[in-house]
Amino acid sequence: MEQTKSLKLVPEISDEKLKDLYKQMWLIRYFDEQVDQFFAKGMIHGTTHLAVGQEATAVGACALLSDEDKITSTHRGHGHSIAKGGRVDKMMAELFGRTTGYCKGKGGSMHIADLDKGNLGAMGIVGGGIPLAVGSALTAHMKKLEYVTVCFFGDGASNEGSFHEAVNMASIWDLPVVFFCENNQYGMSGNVKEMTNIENIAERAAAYGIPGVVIDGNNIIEVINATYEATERARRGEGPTLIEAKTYRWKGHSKSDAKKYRTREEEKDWRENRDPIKKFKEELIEAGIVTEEEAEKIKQEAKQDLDDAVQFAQDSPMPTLDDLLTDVYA
Amino acid sequence: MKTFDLAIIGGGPGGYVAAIRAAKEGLSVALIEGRDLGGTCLNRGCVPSKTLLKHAEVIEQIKDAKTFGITVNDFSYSIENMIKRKNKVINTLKSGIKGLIKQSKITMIEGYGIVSKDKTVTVTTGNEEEKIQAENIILANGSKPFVPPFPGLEEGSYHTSDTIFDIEEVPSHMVIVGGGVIGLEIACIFNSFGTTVEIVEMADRIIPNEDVDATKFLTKQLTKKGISIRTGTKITGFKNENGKAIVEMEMNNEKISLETDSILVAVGRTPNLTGIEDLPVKFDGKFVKVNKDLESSLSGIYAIGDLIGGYQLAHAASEEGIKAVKHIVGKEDKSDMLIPRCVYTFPEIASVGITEVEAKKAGYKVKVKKVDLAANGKAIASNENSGFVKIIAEEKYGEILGVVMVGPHVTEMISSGTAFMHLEGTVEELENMVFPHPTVSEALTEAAAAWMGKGIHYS
Amino acid sequence: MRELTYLEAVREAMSLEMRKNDDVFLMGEDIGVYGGAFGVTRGMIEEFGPERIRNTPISEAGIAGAAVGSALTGMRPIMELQFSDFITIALDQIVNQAAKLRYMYGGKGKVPMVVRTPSGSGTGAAAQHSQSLEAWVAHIPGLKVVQPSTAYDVKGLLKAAMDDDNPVIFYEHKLLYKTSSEVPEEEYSIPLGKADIKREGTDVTIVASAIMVHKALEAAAELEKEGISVEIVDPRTLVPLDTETIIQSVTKTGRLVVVHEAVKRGGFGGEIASMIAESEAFDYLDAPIKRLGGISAPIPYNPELEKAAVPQVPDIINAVKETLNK
Amino acid sequence: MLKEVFMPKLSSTMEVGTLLEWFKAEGDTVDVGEPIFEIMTDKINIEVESYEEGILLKKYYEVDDEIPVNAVVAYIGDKNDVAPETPTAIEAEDETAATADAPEAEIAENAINEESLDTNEKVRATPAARRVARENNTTFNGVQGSGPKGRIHEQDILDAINNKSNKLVTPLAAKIAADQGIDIAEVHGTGSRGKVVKQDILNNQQPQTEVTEEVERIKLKGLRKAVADKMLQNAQSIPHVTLTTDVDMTRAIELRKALLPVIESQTSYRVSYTEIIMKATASTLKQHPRVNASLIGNEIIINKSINLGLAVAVEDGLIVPSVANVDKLGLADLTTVSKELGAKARHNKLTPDEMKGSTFTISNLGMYAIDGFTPIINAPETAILGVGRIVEKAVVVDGSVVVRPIMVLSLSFDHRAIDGAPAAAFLTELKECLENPWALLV
Repeated sequence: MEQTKSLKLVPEISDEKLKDLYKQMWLIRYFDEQVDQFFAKGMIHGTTHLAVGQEATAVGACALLSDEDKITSTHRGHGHSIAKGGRVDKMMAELFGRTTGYCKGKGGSMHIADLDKGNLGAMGIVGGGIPLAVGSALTAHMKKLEYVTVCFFGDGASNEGSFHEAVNMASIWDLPVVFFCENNQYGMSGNVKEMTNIENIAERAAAYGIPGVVIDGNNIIEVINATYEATERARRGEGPTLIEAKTYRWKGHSKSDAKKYRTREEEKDWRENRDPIKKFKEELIEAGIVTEEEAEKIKQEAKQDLDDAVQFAQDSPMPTLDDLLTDVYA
Repeated sequence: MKTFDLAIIGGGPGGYVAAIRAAKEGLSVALIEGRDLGGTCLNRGCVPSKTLLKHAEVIEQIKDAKTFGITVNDFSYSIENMIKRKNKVINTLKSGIKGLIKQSKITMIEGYGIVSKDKTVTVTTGNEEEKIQAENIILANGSKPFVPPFPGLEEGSYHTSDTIFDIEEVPSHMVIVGGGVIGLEIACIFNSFGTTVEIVEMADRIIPNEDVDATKFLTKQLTKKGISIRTGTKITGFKNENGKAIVEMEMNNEKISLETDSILVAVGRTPNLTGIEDLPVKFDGKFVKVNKDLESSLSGIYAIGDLIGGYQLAHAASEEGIKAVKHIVGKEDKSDMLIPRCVYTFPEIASVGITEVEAKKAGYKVKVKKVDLAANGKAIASNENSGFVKIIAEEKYGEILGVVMVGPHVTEMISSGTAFMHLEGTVEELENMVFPHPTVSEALTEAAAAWMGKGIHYS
Repeated sequence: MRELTYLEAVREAMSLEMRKNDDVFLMGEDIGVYGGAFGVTRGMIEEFGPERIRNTPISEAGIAGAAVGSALTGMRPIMELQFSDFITIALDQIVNQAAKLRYMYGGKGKVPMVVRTPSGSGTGAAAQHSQSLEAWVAHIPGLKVVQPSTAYDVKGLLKAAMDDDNPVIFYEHKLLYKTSSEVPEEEYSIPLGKADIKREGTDVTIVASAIMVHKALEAAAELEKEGISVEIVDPRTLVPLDTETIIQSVTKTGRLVVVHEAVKRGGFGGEIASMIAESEAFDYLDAPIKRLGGISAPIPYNPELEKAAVPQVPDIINAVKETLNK
Repeated sequence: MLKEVFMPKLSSTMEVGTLLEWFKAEGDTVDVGEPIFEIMTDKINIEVESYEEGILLKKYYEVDDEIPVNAVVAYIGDKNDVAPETPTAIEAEDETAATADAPEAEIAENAINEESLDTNEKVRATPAARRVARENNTTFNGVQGSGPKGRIHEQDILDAINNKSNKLVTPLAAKIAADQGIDIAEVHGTGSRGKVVKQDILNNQQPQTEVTEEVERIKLKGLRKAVADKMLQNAQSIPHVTLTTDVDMTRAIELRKALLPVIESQTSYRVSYTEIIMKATASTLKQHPRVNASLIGNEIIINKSINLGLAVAVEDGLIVPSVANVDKLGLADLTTVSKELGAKARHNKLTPDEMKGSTFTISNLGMYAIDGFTPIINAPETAILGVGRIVEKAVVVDGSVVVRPIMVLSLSFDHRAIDGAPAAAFLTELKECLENPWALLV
């Protein structure tokens, strides 16, 4: 396939699949923009962490995963969920606290999980999902199953003890897991540089005897390629890889974030010049996979899906107090 | 200077009992005794008299043996051996007390203690002088025989209870001045020994404080035994003629003089004030004055026993000692003491509570029931069926106000009466209680039944 | 019946299950050829191999997380935590992930894992190796908590714990490892949430857990000589708690003494006492409820101090008598 | 198209935001993600970014204004759009919709005996002891606790209920206390282990006035106390008026004589005047429902059933069993019922049901040498009939003096509920009924 070559993709991916990936990116953007607005209106409560601007890492990393493959996600997990095949209507319903939501309204923004699609769930504890991914990989290893587990975590989580313990264990046991660090460069209140004294988090891989790569997280092609290589290695039984994808969240850490730690100019630069969706669209057009009109149509489809999702969520029933004590124990 | 929580002056039945109880309550105690542990009771009172009375009783039984069909061909006795046995009894008991004192970790100080107001006690033993300081002091000095200044008495020789129990020869004739308990008990002893005993009492009856029926009865019984009793008779003087003592007296303005070879003065006892002569305590007559808690006019200084009058009985002194200790350790005992009284004459008299006369005086509606021992099975069997049991009770509730018993073993039996009074049992409960048969003691329940109008053998 | 030690009963329960069910495996520090800190897993690596008797790095959080992840994806891991004190390091995975995932996910997924861990004092291991922290985990909805007191109970309860689809914290008291009782050879299960009346009595109920069951039994034997009849209830599992048996017993006796080794302040005894106070047994209480627990200090090293830090037989005797105004 | 710019809700606790600064003026263009204004919340200062693009048409607030969450702060639109002068109110979704209504607090009903149990409030007692007290409808009054600090245990209250006063008392003290009506439970014992001794009882005696004569003292307790309390209450709170009238009982006596063998053979009870008077009363009450009334609170309740209370003297008290529906009973049945209730009352075997529900009471003192008296109303009833003896008196009939058996009836009524005239009418009719009792048979 010629397009593939012009896109510099290593694995072969069909046009349809690429268009679908493009749509997924828009779904993520629309979803989180919409959630932002609903939060601001007080229509949904709690807190939320938005992945606007980080669409390429989620969609790229999950692009070639099957439903058997697993991911573990983070508090900023809407994108991962959508990329791993999650349904936006059930996600929106969850955020509205409805019984039709992924977690029947009991999990909310931070705990969306879809075990059927291989999404082992979003974790509210920073670094909490990393050892869990190792456990998932251990199952694959012990049961001799083919699947790999992609473990998403942020730059902040790489300073958690669980990260080090988990990476070490996966390494010594050669487990099929990919540690995928989305470095969006800012923690809740400051730059990653204030908390980490190395240039690239991927350098930490060396300490555990595994490969570590740094990629542009806003370039979906790069993300797909790097993840493909890591998952293939894992499937061959050669052990884990640490991927660090540099990206940028457009919104604050959570709702109450005045973003005092960065400038409007910097934000504007990332929005205007390094928008991962815009970049992918240009490449798709350049490769002749879509026209401008087709791209707009895909975007509108995504918008429509999202509007339908909101409608679905709003029409869905609230849980009753009878549900309060169900599912505490299996 | 050694300090103690409590110093007790006097090791008699008041003092030593108080000492042991105080030690058990955790006080550090010093017990000061200048003469003999056990005091008058053990050495010159109750114990020697009861020992000799027992001897006398044996003699009486031998004399009576033929009534039971038993012939005792010949018997004799030795006053020397009897006195020896008496001393042995005393020593056995004395060493018992010593053991208790030691066991209780009481500091025993031998010597006469001189008590001063600041509660220091100076004890002189020979040349040495020891001074101790005490938080509290109990004066248990006791008493000594009272000898009135009868004209001519001191010119001759006479006995008191202090000396009579060490007598070396049994006199053939004895005049006892005083018809109280001491005089009567000693009269019984010597009467059994064969001495001709004549009692001279100034009051119109013997043991004037005791129940009239009882003393009347006793007078009759003693007279029957050959003891001459002169009541309403006043001693006017003593003379010595031809080596014989002459006792002069006056009765109904009639002068009488008795020739005798021994005289016992037993008109009463007077407090022993040795060591407290200079202590500024208040007195009530010749007795140290105390309040209900037995505390004298000086705070922290208590007095008990014969020193304060009342019943001059060993068990009264003991009870007072315990009461004083209770007050010292803050375990106040508000109950009134119920002191039984015993006279170990032949027959015995035992009584508790108040007499009929006193009860009426106190305003009670009194109902009295007396049953005779003449018909008591056990008494008849023992040939000891002279005596009676009398209940003095308040009419409405049957509150037992007093019990009087005259007869054999009644000093042992009086405690049933005391128990009922102590526990506030009424005549009704007494009547309800089962007494064994045949016993002399069942006379008590018979009396109660009669009192209730339910008598079986009496009404 | 043959006698088995508590320790052997733990091992036998695991081995029997592992022979039957390939999904069951054991993870922990030094559990391989070394045989575990207390020797519980001795000989198991020889039988089941290093894959299933998985010797881990010293990474309590990592092990716990791996157990959660493998349980969530179809395994039935048993995790041996070398000393229950170390649960502090693994607690995030146990409390925030294992206990909550199913609820957070709206009833999806399950975490069938067992955390086996030796607890309690009496070995002279001092403050960081002697605690009884069961009340912490009993506080967390989503966890089950087991405290067996005999070899018989430990085998049956461990089987039930392994069969359970929820995370179970399984406390093994170090001083009980060498105690023995009759244990059947075959596999058997004692349901979680079923208390055992270890001794019947009429005057006072003692609810005692783990080693305190044995101390309470000793105390009861002494008290019997004075005519005091003590009933001893061993809850065996704190979560779920067999409230019914305890309520029935207290309703019968009217008096309750709760004894555990854990520090009294905030200990599980408070839960039992409160449960009774809120129950219909309240109206049958004829004396204040008495709790006995460890003193509010870390476990000291000196053997005399160590003993004094937790309830002993005379303490139980006194507590019972106090409850009876004797 | 107009798009509103609203005050965002930035935290779950935020209710208002304070406007700190406008970044845009009316007429400026705005891009998506561009900050429009800055606000201060309860947590932070934050710039509010636009969700829309277009021209800022209208601002509704100035710096320092406190703006409620979700309020429209401004409008963005095309240059052709016109913003309203005042912003439209925006309805936020009700966040609390999922919260179930708190169950309404139930109105606690006054439990029976609550009052009597109140006295247990400050007593140191175990729950078990309280349960036993409750089950036995008793209080801890006077119960001595055997536990520390006098705490009452189950056995203590059981002992108290079984009259086994756990107070130690000497036989003598017990006798004196019983005789003088002194409650041992209230006496402080000074003997060993708190045993009550004679002196304690004497100390507890009421200080006697200078009365030297012996008197018997009876403590108000039990039924006596209940009767005393009730009588005081009724006498003090009800304005009583008593009317009396003579009744010529000639015919009633004839009636009774005639009925006596009939009823006796039927019921084995001998019909008495009481039953005849009851029957007449019921019949008359039917015509005068205002006299068959209860006064409860501010309401006069006209009772439909005629249930007659029958005052029965018992040992040391007065009990009033109730004979239901007297108007519907024949004299035989009435005789049976009232005799049986009377017997039960005297043997203290009445059930509570048999003592309640009466609407009018009859008190008969005819067996004594009593003519008339002023009975006290049995509240909440509003009237009571006192019956005196039947005695032969000289009366004037048709101008000549004759001897007739005369009985005095005394009717006390509650003047709050009944006026004099209707009461008099009732009594008059009752008199006539008894003087012509054959009408009762009709």
